[in-house]
Amino acid sequence: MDITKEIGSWQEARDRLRKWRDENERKSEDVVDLFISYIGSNLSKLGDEKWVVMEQVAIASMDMHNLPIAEDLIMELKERFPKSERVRLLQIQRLNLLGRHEDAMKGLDAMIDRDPTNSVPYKRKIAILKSLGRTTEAIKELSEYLNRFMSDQEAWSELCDLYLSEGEYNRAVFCAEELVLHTPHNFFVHQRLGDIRYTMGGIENLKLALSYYSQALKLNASSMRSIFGLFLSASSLSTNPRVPPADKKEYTRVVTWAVDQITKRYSGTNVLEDGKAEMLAGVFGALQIQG
Amino acid sequence: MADDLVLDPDIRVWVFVPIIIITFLVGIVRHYVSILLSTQKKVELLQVQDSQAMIRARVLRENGKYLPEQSFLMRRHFFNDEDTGYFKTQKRQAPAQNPMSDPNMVTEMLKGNVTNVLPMILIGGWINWTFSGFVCSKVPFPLTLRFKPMLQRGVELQTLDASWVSSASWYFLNVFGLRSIYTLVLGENNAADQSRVMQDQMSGAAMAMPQDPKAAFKAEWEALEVAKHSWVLKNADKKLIGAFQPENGDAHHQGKSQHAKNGASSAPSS
Amino acid sequence: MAQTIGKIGVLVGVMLLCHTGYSVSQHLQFLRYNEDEFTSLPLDMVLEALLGVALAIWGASATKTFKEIRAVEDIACKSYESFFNRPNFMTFNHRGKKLFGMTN
Amino acid sequence: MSSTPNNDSSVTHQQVTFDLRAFCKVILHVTKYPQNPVNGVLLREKRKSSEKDTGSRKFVIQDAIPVLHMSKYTTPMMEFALTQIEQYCKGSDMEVVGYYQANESLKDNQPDIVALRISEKLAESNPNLIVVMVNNDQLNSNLECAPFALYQVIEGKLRPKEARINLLPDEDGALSTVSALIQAKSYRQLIDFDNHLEDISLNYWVNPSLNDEIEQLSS
Repeated sequence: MDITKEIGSWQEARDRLRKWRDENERKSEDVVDLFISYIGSNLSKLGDEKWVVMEQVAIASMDMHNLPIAEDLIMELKERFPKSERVRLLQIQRLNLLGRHEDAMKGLDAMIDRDPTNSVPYKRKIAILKSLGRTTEAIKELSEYLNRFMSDQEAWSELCDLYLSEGEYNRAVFCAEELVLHTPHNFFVHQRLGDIRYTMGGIENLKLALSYYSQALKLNASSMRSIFGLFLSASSLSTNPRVPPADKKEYTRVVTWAVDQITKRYSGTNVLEDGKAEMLAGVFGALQIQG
Repeated sequence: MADDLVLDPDIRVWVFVPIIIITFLVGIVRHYVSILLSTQKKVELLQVQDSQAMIRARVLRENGKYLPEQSFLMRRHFFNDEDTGYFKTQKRQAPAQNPMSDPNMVTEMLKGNVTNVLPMILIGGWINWTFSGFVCSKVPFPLTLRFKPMLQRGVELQTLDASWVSSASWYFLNVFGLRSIYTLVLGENNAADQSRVMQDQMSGAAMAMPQDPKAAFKAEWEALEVAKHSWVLKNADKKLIGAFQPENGDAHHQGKSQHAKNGASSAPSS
Repeated sequence: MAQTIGKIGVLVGVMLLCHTGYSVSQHLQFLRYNEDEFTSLPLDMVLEALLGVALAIWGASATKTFKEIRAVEDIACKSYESFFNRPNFMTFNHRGKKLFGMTN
Repeated sequence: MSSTPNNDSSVTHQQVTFDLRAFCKVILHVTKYPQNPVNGVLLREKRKSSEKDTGSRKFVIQDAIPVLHMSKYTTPMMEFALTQIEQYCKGSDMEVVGYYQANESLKDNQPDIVALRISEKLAESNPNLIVVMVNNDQLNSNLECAPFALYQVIEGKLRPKEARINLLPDEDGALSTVSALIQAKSYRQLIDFDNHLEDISLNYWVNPSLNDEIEQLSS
């Protein structure tokens, strides 16, 4: 599982880093490990990609609280791009790391003054509020931010999580729906909306959850989370006394289908080999009775 | 029609090849000059806000079908309500009519001229002057007379076959033809530009600014007003089962043995 | 292995095409010297050109790995974590400080 | 050594003992996802009905099942995991006796609404459920004590529970083993329910390869 053993050369390491950059992975530990084992000594071979890699590693090493590496990299970037706002952001992140949140806030405010259309400093400010545990303030700021930058998906997603942590499900749903609007082909957003609707409970919400899980499954048939969600919402609908019997029949069909699918998935693997096949059956039984 | 014209090999060495080299090098210099001169386009916060609002309204129109009706109406209300709607309350000025009154615009135009038109005129004039009157190449296929003004600029000979190319025309052919070579040499805007990306900030803002926000808002308002909502996920679960049915046919039997065990558990609920 | 074969395919295909081009121009020249009318290309040249095109296309498609045309497939292989990763809202105030920290 | 008030119905355990395996899994889960909130459940072997015990019986936690590190605030995945775990316990004579959670933020070590909701649900079947909050602050790659704070569900609230935390086989042994595991990056082998969802062939309830590793290091 060790990433440095999995990868054999600096070219591979570079490709891996590039892939993670493109796919928006955090994986800070692996990034730092790769940097130490392969990239660090070969930085000059990266050509112009070098600077982006350095930024990536700087962030990852700050995430891993590996200050020496981060400081070296930021220093070098600073020398090369003395006026860059991106490097400025890195420096501010370093301040955060050192716990100098006030200074960081000031730096971000200055950046906003310089260019109010740059969305990043706003978001970083909100992140600082969040990390200090001032969630309500963060929510307020983020809503204000979203009044201006209405199609910032990252911010909608963040606001959704903040509302969830406050237990404000209706508002969280709103944010999750916003994500569905922006990327309807992404099954994650459907599944997440289904999760929230399921958590809220109640017949109407369960029905919606069922629909969104179905859509998620249609987009990606291999998503286990969606199929579990589909099963859970359908089975609690099918056992809900207030659901009319005709509908119940429909939901039971969905349940049967989901059970089939899940069983099929599990029988394709060998985790359940040693006498644990009943475990799954038991799971379905238990869930349906309680639902 | 036999070949009636033979070119001096010196024309190849001293006219044909130099023109290629000159145009190529000038192109590269121009590329770097334009990088030097380019400035980050300043955008106003309000513009960013407008463009993002437009995007959001558009996705609502296009993908609103994935939301339950209530949610759709709520959002439309946010944009379109007579009293409180976003498109109604946000008043925007119509843009300035005369672009010349905006000094930024003037410098932008000037820069465009300096990097594009000026070298064309200068180098073109110089080439015309230095290499005028040469016939320097021949295209390997016959052409009609209509091509004469295009390929034989600077050589006005009535009798010359249309497939001969004059030096001035050869220069223009190069200017336009070398573009793909530039992207090959200079890199499309990946490697060579990455350090530049680092230099400036990453702007999360969408760059497609509506030129005239007032008109754009009105258009979007209308589009949204007539947008019909139809909830496409209404029968998503049934469709899902239905859609999977054929493929699932044999799996169903396979799973039977296992299913039999949990059949007892799933059956009572029906 | 398939990659090398593909590359050879492209090479041979392109060479065939070049050769066809050359043959055609030779053929035309020949016609011109004999002052014959051009009617159609000889069959072998046409076949050679088609074969060259086919080889080059096959070879090019064998060397490259292709991206799924449906955006969904692209997302399906992304991890759940990456969907929830929001770099601009990242905070460092987490356990990593204590566990891996080199700052304290 | 005082016991919590209102405990006449529930049995107090003055000592909570973590077996090496349980302890290691909790710490490694927390280490594997330093940026995320994580949670999971704690197990012990079912006591035979014959040895009807009293409150003085040692409370030994034998194993832990790591569950989530993503989407902590929505319930469906947790619900499914808990049911699956319940079935696993039935099959292998174990019972769920505890719940552990570590919050995202370093300073925030209080149980939150999620901890309450899940532990309330678990307490339905086991009123003596203990809730372990991992103290992010006390974590270290070289642990000096078990970084846990114990809570108990009392009247719909999570109240701190005063009890000594014991580690097996002995305090130093357990701490040094877990530190060695962290240094050897063994946490990469740990599988939780979220990993299981990505690839259902991974076994999160037993974690066989991690168990082997723990075995190797401790012997």
